[in-house]
Amino acid sequence: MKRIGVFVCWCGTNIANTVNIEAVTEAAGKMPGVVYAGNYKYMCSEIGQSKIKSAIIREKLDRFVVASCSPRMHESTFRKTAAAAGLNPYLVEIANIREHCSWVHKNKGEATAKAIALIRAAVAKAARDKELWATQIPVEHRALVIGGGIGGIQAALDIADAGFEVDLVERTPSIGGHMAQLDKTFPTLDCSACILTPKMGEAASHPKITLYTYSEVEKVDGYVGNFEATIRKKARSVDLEKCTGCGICWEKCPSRVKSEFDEALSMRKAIYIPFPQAVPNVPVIDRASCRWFTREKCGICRKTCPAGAVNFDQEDEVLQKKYGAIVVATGFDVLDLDDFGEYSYGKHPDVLTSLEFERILNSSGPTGGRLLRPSNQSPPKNVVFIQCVGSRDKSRGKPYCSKICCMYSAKHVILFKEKYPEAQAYVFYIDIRTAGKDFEEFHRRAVEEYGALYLKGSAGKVFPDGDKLLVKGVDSLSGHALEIEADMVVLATAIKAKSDAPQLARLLGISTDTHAFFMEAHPKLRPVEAHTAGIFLAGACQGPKDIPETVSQASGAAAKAIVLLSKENLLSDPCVSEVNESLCTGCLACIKVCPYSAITEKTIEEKIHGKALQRRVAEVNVALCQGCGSCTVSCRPGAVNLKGFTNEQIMAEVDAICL
Amino acid sequence: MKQLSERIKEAAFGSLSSGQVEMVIGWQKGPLWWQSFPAFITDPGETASLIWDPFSVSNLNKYLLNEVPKKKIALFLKGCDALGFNQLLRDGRVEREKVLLFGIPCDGLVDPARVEATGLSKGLLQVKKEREELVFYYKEGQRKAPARDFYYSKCLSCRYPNPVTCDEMLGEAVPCQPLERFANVSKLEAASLEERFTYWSRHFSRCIRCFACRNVCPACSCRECIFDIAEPRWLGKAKESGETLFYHITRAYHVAGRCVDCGECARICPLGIPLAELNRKFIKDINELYGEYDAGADLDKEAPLLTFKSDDPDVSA
Amino acid sequence: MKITRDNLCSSIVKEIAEISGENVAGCYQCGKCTAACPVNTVMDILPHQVLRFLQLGLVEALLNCNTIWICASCFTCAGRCPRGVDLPGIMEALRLILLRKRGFSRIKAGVIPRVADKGMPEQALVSAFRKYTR
Amino acid sequence: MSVNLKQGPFEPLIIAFCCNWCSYAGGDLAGTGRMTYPANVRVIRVPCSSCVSSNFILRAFQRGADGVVVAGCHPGDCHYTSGNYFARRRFLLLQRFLEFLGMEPERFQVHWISASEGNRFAAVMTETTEKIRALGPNRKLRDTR
Amino acid sequence: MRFSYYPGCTLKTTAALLENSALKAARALGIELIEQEKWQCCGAVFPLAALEIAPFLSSVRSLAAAKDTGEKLVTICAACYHVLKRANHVMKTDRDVCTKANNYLQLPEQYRGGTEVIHYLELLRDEVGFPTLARKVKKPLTGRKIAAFYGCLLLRPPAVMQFDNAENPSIMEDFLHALGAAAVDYPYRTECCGVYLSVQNEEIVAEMVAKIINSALSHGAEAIVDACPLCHYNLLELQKKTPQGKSTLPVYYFTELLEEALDLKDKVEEKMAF
Repeated sequence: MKRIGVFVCWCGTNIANTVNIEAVTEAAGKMPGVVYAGNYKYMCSEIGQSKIKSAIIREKLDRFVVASCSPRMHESTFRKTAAAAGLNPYLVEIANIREHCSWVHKNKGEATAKAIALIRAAVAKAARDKELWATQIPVEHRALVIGGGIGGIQAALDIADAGFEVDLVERTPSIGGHMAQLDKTFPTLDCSACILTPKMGEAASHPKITLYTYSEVEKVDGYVGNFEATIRKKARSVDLEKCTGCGICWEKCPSRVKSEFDEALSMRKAIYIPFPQAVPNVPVIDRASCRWFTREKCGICRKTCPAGAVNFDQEDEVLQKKYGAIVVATGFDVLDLDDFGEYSYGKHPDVLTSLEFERILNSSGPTGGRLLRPSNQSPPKNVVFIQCVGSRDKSRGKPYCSKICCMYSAKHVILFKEKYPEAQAYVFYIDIRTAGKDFEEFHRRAVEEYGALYLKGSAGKVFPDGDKLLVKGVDSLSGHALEIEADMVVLATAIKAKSDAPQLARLLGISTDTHAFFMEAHPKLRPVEAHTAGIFLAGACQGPKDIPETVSQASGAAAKAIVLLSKENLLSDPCVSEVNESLCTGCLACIKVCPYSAITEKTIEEKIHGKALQRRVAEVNVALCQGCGSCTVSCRPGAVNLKGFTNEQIMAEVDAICL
Repeated sequence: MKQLSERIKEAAFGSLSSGQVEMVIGWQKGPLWWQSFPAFITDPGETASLIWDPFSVSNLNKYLLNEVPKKKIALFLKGCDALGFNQLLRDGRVEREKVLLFGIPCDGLVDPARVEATGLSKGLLQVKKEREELVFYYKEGQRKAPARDFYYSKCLSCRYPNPVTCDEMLGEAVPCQPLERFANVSKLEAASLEERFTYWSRHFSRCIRCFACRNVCPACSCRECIFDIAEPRWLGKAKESGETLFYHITRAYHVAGRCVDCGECARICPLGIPLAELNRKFIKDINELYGEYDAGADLDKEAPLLTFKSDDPDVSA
Repeated sequence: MKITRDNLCSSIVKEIAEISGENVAGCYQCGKCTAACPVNTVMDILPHQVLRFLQLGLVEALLNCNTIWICASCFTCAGRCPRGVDLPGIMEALRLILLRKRGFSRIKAGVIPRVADKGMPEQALVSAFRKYTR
Repeated sequence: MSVNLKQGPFEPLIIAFCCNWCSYAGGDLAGTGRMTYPANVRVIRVPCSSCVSSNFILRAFQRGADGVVVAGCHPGDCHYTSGNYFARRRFLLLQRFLEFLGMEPERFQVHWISASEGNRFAAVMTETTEKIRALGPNRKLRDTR
Repeated sequence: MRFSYYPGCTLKTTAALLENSALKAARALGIELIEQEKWQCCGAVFPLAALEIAPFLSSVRSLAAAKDTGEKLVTICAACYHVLKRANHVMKTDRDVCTKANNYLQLPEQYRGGTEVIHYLELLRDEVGFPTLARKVKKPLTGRKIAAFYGCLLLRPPAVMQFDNAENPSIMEDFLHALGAAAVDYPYRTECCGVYLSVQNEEIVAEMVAKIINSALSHGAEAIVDACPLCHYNLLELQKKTPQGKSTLPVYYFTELLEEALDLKDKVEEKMAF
């Protein structure tokens, strides 16, 4: 007979207020196999854990159940407790009587009855627990960083500085990301390029970092410590080794297209570097707009290149490399404003998104840093900034706060007023959010020193009125509907997840939230890890963030990756599938449903009626198996079983709950 | 038909006496008119006892699972049997190179029950098929009737009368004029929930759990069946409506996407439970939801439950 | 002014929520409704204030204002509200409370023959009657 | 056992198989957010919706569950990349089959609930409980012992 | 092309011009609009109070009748379009109201929102197609600068109406282009005209109309075109009460221009002359 212990946690009042602890403990004590049941205020505390340990020894428990919070919270804690008391850590089951019971029910009688049922199920499962042992998997000591913005650069540098090789993959022709587009940064007004370009250079010259710009990750297989990625290096049409970055080619190129880097406010050539400080400082040919590739005419860049670096015949290169860890730092996009026609964005050139305004402020931008109205190149006297365009908008935009707009708009006000001290800035806001070091002070400077008029309210409509823009809005504090004649209107447009984030998530096997931001493994305690082991998150791909937050998350992700890479071997989760060869019929349906190609066919020999016979059966590669259990359902006789969640165990849980 | 019998005997004799195979599995006549039994012959001299008649309904290929051959085994396959053979092959239960297959085109077999029902069975000695007719032999003489009137209903909706696989075809291909096979499923679907429940509970309440439907099924070939496994005990032993339902749902679900629609389960059921309709419900749904799929015939397609499309119809309520 | 829970959760506040099917707590006072309103210049209580008054439980003031009769149900506010609050529905609820409960009628006597003369479309008359009377 | 030990109006027993990564976490979030739903629902944690065998579902009905919910990640968001795609096919066929045998289709439901949808978790559980309470006890698939 | 057609009260009286021109053009374009047999007034305004079903039962009746013929239900009046489409949306999405309405109406078959309600403009855009329409134009309105006025009822609330991009629509401009005219873009094209406020608050509406008219004028419009009898009345009649005190901008129903471009006007006149 098994000797099961049950430990009921009060979780202070979190459980005890809604669940009758004494009644539950008493009922647990009478369950089959249970030889001891006790309770304590905080089972996860040192004292609580030592109570478990001493009960294990005193009562000779061979397994136990903790009725407490979600197993996603403290299963690992109590497994360690078991190990410390000499029990195999997989002889522990958790009954979730907090998140799934005391917190969601109000009636004490009902909650108590349910808690007892949940414990009965956990006891039934525990009775069928077996000792499990983790196996060792070797670790590939190289990291892949996806995304070459400030987050990706920081993560790559940190990992490389720890002595590991890093491949940094960036989709566009240069690293730098959105930060390279910015003029100054809040709240210090540091020049963005001045602090970013040294980092870009460092990443490019670091002996442990390999840059793959103009490249994309196409496929990722494998698992923690042993990922295998397929990277497509798109044909640059310019030889990275030969090019000196002299610039003759793009001067001569006759094709002009809108510059992505300048948010379409300026033109670039078909052969181009996105911005002057680009790394690598080597152009690419945008084949979709190049005359050679579209009409087989021209070729002037090839003719004029003094280094002979232009190569029209270059082809995409596909690499396959192994990595131990992956950092995802793919950044964000800006919301499309098609549904916000009332602001006349796209209809009038003087209505800009904040990112466009940033380019116009920037000395390397389309106006060379002169802040002029795009419509007539005249200096603006009145600029209206509108906050929360698409943010906090569950109807047409995104319900979340984009987090950075309050601050960058204060920055925009200051930069605008620095250029035109006599001009007036107006800011329509709903709430001002300045939680951050020196943020509130910075915002107050915009109001007090620079005289920006902050109007609590919204703009309802923006439309051209003569050569001005008429902004109709409201100041809700005074209760007046307002009209402002503006020269420019700047829309603090919501930040959103990259439009192809779901595809990347699928490729990596990580999950996204409802807004397509990548999901962290735990919102509080594991904020830089993805749900999939070995994949880490940095920056705005996980949710709106400013630069210091992105950088610190990147360093956090790097630290997590370094911890992983510095191990020679990893212990694999022993909750993997196993095949009972005597039951296996060899139909191999399990192979078809396995997402990790973890099941293979093997031939075994056995004796039947005295004759040696060969037959095929399925075999699980425990290093590849991630424990989803899909194979167990595809197996009709139940020959494949998932350790830790065996058919016997789940059946026992069902039976126990229904008892 | 006589000619086909002769060719069977020749094929069996030839393959055994040449040493190409060590055993032939075919049919032999039993003492009564409706009895045609499986025969396992290793001696070329006994091949003369093999027959082919309108009662050779047994699917022989499941016997392969019991035999541990050194050499090949020769086997006779009707159209439906060939589909079943392919399913066994797909499930890894037979090795193609260890069997020699003789294909038999078959336009239908006679259901003894239908003969009984017409009263023709009284004093009946023998039944033979001549072209499209059955000839009933009595002491007093003989009577004739159209053969199709006596066929198993599964044969009337047969879509593969000619074997889709074999090493040698014995006989000419026969034409295929199947009746609509989903007629009964559609009729039931149109009925109300309670009508359907009553219909099936009446049938299932008669089930004696003899497992004949499973044993005969070419898609049920597990070394040890889930219903027989003691730990965990999935299926209880009690005669209990819940258990019986579990059995029937699970049996049908396990052959979903694998059932070749040979209809053997319904034919073999001693209580006449229309088991094939359960399988056909799955076939019909699979065809509607995931595209036409014929288990046993569509060898190049993946089994529908072992694959997916990202835009499959949703199950979420 | 004294604010009490009784005012905040009075039966009439609940009734307005019930008739309109809207939860006024959804409003975070961004003022978009007022900014968008084509008739805000002639309203005595601005659209966003209507919601604020309701949040504060100040229903009587709303029942005595001209705003609810000037609102033309043009749905500009509802279409742009970031919180998805249907303000025209709330205005309708306020009107209905007066029309249904208090036997109120907004149609001035003598209006009908006057407008009918001018070939005003039926649509206008039916609408006005639906909005102003019960 | 029915949920309420006392005599009273019918209270259904609902068993919910929830995948660890999305729906179970969604259930946790419902708890963290103190969203309420009826205590009739009892959750069994499984790694993935593709790990839920029809055997478990039928067993639950046999042993007296009045409703069974399987909840997993939204299609496309499976923690194991493709598990719920297989589950979607398996369960759609099973659902239609049970209905074919005369079972009320509401009794066996499949829902996709992500880890961030605590409110949806609570709503699904509440709605399911109400639906099944209205249907009455499961008599069709239950063992009579 | 065959459709169920719901005319509504106004089109049978004060806005007969709108109906006549629309029906004439439809015939010329090979569209069969079958007037519903027993239509009742839609109620002119959509009841905004939740759980109030009585006011839109008449709409549900028309919707259900259209479903029986399996045809899309076409409206020309913007108000009818608005009310029918919203009533249909409620029937589709609100189980409770749907059940009540069905219980009340005792229709031979339950109605659950299966009918598609479309406006005449949508008919032109999606069924005929503007390119086809352009080819059928006999007398293009070349050189005419016309401002389209959308008003409220077609566009809002956008989530339910889904008529066009509510803040930046283009269907009427595309229509004008198909007829060969130049469409004038001006900021007030989606504003409210004042609707039924004109019944007793004329001065407010006059001010609103003045803004619309002036905006159109200042952007170079020579005429304004609308799709709603009430907008039409307000724009036409209350223009006279604007500070200018006179009518400065001609106001047309969009169908009048259609009639003209398809060269149907003269024909009728010829006929009448005979």
